[in-house]
Amino acid sequence: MTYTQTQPDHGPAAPGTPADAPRASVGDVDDVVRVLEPDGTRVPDAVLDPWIADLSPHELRALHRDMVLTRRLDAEGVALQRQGQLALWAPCRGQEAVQIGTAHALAAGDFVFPSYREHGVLLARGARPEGYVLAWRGEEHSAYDHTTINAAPPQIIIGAQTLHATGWAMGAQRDGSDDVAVAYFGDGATSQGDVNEAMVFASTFRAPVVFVCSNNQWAISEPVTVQTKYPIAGRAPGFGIPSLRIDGNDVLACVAAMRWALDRARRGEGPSFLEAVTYRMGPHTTSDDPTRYRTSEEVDSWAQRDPIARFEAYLCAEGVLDDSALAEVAAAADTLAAEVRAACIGATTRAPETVFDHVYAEPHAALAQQKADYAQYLAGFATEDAR
Amino acid sequence: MTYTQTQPDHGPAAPGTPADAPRASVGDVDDVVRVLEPDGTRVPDAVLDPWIADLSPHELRALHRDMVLTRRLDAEGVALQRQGQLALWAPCRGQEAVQIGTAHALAAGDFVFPSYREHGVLLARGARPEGYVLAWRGEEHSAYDHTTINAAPPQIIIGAQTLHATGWAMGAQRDGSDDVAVAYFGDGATSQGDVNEAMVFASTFRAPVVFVCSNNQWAISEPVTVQTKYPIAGRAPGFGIPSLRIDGNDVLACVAAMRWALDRARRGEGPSFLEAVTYRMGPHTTSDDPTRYRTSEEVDSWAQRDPIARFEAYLCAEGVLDDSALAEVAAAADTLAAEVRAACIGATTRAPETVFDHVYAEPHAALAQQKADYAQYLAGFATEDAR
Amino acid sequence: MTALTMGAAITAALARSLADDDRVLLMGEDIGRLGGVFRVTDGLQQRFGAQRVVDTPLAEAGIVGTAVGLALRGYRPIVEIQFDGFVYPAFDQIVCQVAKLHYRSNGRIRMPMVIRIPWAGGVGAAEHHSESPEAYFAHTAGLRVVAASTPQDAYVMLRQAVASDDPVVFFEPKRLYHSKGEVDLDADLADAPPLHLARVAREGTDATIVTYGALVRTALDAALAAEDEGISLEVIDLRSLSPMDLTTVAASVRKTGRVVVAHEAARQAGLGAEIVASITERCFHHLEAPPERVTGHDIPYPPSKLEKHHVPDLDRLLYAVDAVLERTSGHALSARTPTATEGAR
Amino acid sequence: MTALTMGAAITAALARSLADDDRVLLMGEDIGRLGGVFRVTDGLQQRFGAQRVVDTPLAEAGIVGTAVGLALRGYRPIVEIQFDGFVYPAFDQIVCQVAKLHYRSNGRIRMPMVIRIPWAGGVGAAEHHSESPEAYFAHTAGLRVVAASTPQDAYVMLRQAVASDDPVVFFEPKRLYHSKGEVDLDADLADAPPLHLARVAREGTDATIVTYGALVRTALDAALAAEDEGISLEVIDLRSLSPMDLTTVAASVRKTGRVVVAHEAARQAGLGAEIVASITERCFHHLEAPPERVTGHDIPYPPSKLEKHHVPDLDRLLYAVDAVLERTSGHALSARTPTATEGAR
Ligand SMILES: Cc1ncc(C[n+]2csc(CCOP(=O)(O)OP(=O)(O)O)c2C)c(N)n1
Ligand SMILES: Cc1ncc(C[n+]2csc(CCOP(=O)(O)OP(=O)(O)O)c2C)c(N)n1
Ligand SMILES: [Mg+2]
Ligand SMILES: [Mg+2]
Repeated sequence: MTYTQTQPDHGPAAPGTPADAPRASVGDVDDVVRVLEPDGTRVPDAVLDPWIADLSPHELRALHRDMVLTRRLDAEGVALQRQGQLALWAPCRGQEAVQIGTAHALAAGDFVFPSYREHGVLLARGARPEGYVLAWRGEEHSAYDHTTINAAPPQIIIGAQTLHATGWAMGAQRDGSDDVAVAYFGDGATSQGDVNEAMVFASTFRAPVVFVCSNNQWAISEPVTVQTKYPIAGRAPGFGIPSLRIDGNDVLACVAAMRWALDRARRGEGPSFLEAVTYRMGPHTTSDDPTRYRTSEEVDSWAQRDPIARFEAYLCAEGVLDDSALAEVAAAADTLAAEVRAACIGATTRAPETVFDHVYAEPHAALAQQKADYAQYLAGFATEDAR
Repeated sequence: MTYTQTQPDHGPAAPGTPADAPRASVGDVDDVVRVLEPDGTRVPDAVLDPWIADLSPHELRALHRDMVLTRRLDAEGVALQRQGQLALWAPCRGQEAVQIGTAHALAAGDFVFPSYREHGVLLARGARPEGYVLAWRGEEHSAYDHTTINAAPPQIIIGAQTLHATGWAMGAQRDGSDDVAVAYFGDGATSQGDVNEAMVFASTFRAPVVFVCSNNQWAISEPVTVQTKYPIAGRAPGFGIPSLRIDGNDVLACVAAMRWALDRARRGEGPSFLEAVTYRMGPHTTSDDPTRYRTSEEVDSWAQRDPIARFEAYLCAEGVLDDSALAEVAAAADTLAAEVRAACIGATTRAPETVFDHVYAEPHAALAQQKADYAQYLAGFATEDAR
Repeated sequence: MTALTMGAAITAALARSLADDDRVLLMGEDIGRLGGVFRVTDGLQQRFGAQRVVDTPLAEAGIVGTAVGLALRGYRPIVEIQFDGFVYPAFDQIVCQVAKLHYRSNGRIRMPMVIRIPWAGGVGAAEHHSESPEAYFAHTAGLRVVAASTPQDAYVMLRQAVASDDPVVFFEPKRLYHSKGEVDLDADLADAPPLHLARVAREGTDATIVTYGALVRTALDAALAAEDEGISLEVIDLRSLSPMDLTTVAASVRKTGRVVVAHEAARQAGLGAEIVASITERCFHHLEAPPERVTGHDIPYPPSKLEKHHVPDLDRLLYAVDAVLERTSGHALSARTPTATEGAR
Repeated sequence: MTALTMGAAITAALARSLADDDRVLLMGEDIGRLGGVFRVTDGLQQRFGAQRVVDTPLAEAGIVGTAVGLALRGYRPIVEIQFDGFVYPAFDQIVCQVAKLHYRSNGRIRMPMVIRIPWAGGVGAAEHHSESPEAYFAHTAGLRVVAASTPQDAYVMLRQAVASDDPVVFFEPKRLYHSKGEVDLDADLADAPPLHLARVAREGTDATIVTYGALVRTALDAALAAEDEGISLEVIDLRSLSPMDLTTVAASVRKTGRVVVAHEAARQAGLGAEIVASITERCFHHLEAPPERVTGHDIPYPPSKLEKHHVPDLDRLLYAVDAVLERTSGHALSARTPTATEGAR
């Protein structure tokens, strides 16, 4: 077998631009599979359609609702940070479709391994209000209860969670269950060794794991062209993993593609890879100033592809949503935001000595001693003060 | 763009065998480009032929000679180990064609980054006899003078050198030179994060680097199917790097493919990837017992594809080699072996205090003190003995 | 009791762990059909199947990272790193994930993982095959780190490590793989000394040698040699490198007032520093002479023909014993011992 | 002299290094157009071009590994690791390659590389953004490790690191990035104190505080507070963490007889252990009280709302000073200082 092509033959030509002339995307952002046009028109797609033919109005409304809730939650996160209630927030605005679409396709027994930006995924998994904020406030490293929502603590070390997902899937496989693991990560993460090793292990062991890469075009200030000269979805087949490049702002495409991937996994066909082409509408985090590295024209052009507006247009046209339903969703979103705000503002900082807790699961005399010494040290101030 | 195929469309079907039923190869070992059949028959290949049309009888004989020398050197390494003169040796028997073919295609200014098994590459670069053996004897970590042969010290940390090659190539690029870096590594190495990151960097920066993967079917006891379910050459295009899957036992194919890759690099077209399908005829190292994990039938079948026998058959048929030429090469091989043996057996161990040398390039008082203390400690024994 | 090599004791502990708990898995390079490059997993894949004794792709971050996921799913992975020098590609997964997940999840996630590492030098190996990385792990909160020095300890400590709900880095001194000792294969784990305790390997009164791993044997040899000179050395086998049983160490130093700390790893910021510092803090008024450290030099591991000038040996231990005993001019003990010729010269 | 923040001093050193030697390159994530997440490389890509100030793919092993290759080709790469907690994916390349290549090649290869790491806690950051990994590197032979605590030192030491033919891990205390100081931008490097020397940041007679990085300021505050009580503290800024200038440290301890060693990193097998052990070995007969270590606890870095209970502060330093001065019952100094309320409570 030869691979003599100077441009690989299984995708669009890799742009020949040198590294220091970055472009906003690798591959045409419209060279994706989708079923909803940016204006909300439904278009047929032979690959995707079968996977969503059965979606009921109820399910469609649930998708819409969770996207709206995610956006509201995200706005609240930003607001809380601006008000000094959170130390930081990583906005996910613009990425609601891939997060909600893929998460809605899951079964309860599946397990997700999110990055720091997947607020919508955690929402769809049923997280409690405090989950979203306490880590960003600096109260906890992770305030999600992974056992109730089947989600690992959000990962900050770029790409590390992809190996965890693969290992979890190897476990599910050994258990004879049909549970599937899902690894969420960004376009930047694809450069990390861990992500590539995860594909190696997943392929070798046919692990039931779905890799969901949210290609939001940026890794902080670096355009995706710094990470790759070839469309990300084109990477996986070389590891023996089939992939789809989907419109990440089309929630129905995301549901469909995810169902396709989950079905493969449950049938023992191993891993799949989804590249969801989307856009990070906000800054990388609230500490970031994206005007230093990208144009407002670029941001505006992506606003035209908004995932919620698009889906609303479609659902209203179909009569699945009306003004009263929209109002109800908006109210639910405000309720969620209020709950999150309350969980944040009402949070109390743990007692100092708790920094020593849960370093080890088993007794640890040396650390217990350090804890006691520190408690005594702190108590000394009280004594001094009392004198 | 969609990649919906459950088997990727740009190569042979990935075998569906589960991980615990390993096969000796991924992809048909004959699904390669070659110009010499195993029996030495010359066959046309549109891709390769142009690159070797100009090879003179002199050059053909040089290729043959270096392959024979490599085999003899390798046998001497094994013998020296068996005789207790070396602590270890990693035999390269069977892999002479890819090592000599690719190395002969290089220019003097190119720089190679070998693994521990590339004795032939170092031979072709003009290494001195002691280079091959002193590290395996435990006298030095590397006894090659990298400046005269433009080769990095052989790398033991699997895959690490691929990043060094890529970085060196980025340097060559900045210098405006047309020097090319070459990374040599095995099939097992393709699983390491480093190797995949090297492809990312090479692709992003269009670095003039050639990745030469000697797929010798085994990583110690693990067949290549543990590393990948898809042909290795199929990995690179997904990083935007074109590749060739070549018959690694056909030295002319190796020359041709390497010239193709080097030419791309020199013309500023960036990295290329060669998967040379070959076979490790010996044990992993002299410490290894391959009968524990592979059959003699498999080894025998690869003996039928021997790179030297094949090339000799071709050259004799073409009248480029005759018996006297063969005898001359055999004598040269014996001379080399004798030189290597002499360099090995004649080696003296450095003075103890030299363990402190070359930790730092700049003065380091603390270490100088440790060295002085240790010398004094050693001297104390002499004093005591003298009393 | 059965006479076993340390390698065989480890094999037995692995087999027992696999047999007792079907959530236990082995993962690593070449551990299956080959039985590992040291044959420590020999026969285990045949006995327990390829789903439980897993030949992995050649990627250490991948091995440890997937083991994290398996642990999250309720498995108890035992990971083999083929040689000490190959643990570094997995360093990020070990330090940021394995060590921290229990803390990060407020105790909700457990990481019952054992990372076995054939360890340290003195076996004439190639570059990167003789490393002593234990200080890196002992400095990392969230890990437990242990090192066995006898077949019995190797057997019991490995089973304890597997039973622990905390991640344990388990160092196996490769130059002791073939050393033999009596092992009680049926001993009840509950009766064994807990994993975190040090062991007084030999009692003595004049000075204490604190060490771990293969150097415990060297220290015992030193004690024998010193005995001929009428000097009584206490030898402490630390066993657990994190946490350290400083109670046992301090008790000994309070008794002897003099201490030598030994390890193969580089001196600077090695575990010897922690031991000396802790002793100084705890036994300040009992110390009769400054503690001595006998360690590898602050150099990369040298080529194997020169390794005897790096790895502490009997003579270097005795030289340091002389120093803490304030015997004149060093070499008093070491130059007299019958084994001195094997040492530094 | 110019008043600059430490961040600006580093920017100036980088600009100067790039201007002086066209073999110098900067590599890292977001260092180009963005100017780095701390804006330390702001404007440099614009000025020196994208070939010399390189935004790399998001892969730390890749960054360091390609920098090794660039060094082999004759370049002098300055690598930025975006945050301390992200250095671990590059650990293998740093420990096995960067640190060892000079030794492995018998001195033929040089690795003039600087690895800049924004470092340590106290800035309210998210998980993995407040790590203190310096002991890992100080334990690794072949590396030099330094930490600046003033803008002037940051400027000079970074330029010295760039000029060094050895690899240097350069720690930048992120909570000092915005702190200002006078910097002599035109000073001749030859006149500056060599990179490996410690600095007596304040002279004193009653006890010595040895520390480095951001805690140097805390130690100076402690000395001020103690002065009000009539106690004279000497403060030593170690500057070089490998090698360590133990001569300067020992001279101070011989004078004061009492010493507190402080760092943010975990206590066990941290640099404090090395410093205490070295002091004990060198100054045994001068020590009047056991040395004290004030360090981060042996825990993963806690959530930021609790970090003040992990990172040593003024009160914890003073508490330890009380202890080495053998003042009764602790808190004598710390509870009286005006800043005590900012501290542990
Ligand atoms: C190992 C590691 N290196 C660097 C960082 C710093 N960092 C945080 S987010 C980020 C960019 C990630 O980009 P991408 O993967 O595209 O995800 P996105 O933020 O766009 O969702 C970087 C470099 C990190 N968290 N971990
Ligand atoms: C990082 C690392 N992990 C493990 C090893 C141990 N090891 C040495 S060679 C080898 C197999 C390498 O296989 P491959 O890449 O196919 O090269 P080959 O030996 O076949 O030439 C292994 C696992 C190593 N040297 N480095
Ligand atoms: Mg992104
Ligand atoms: Mg191989």
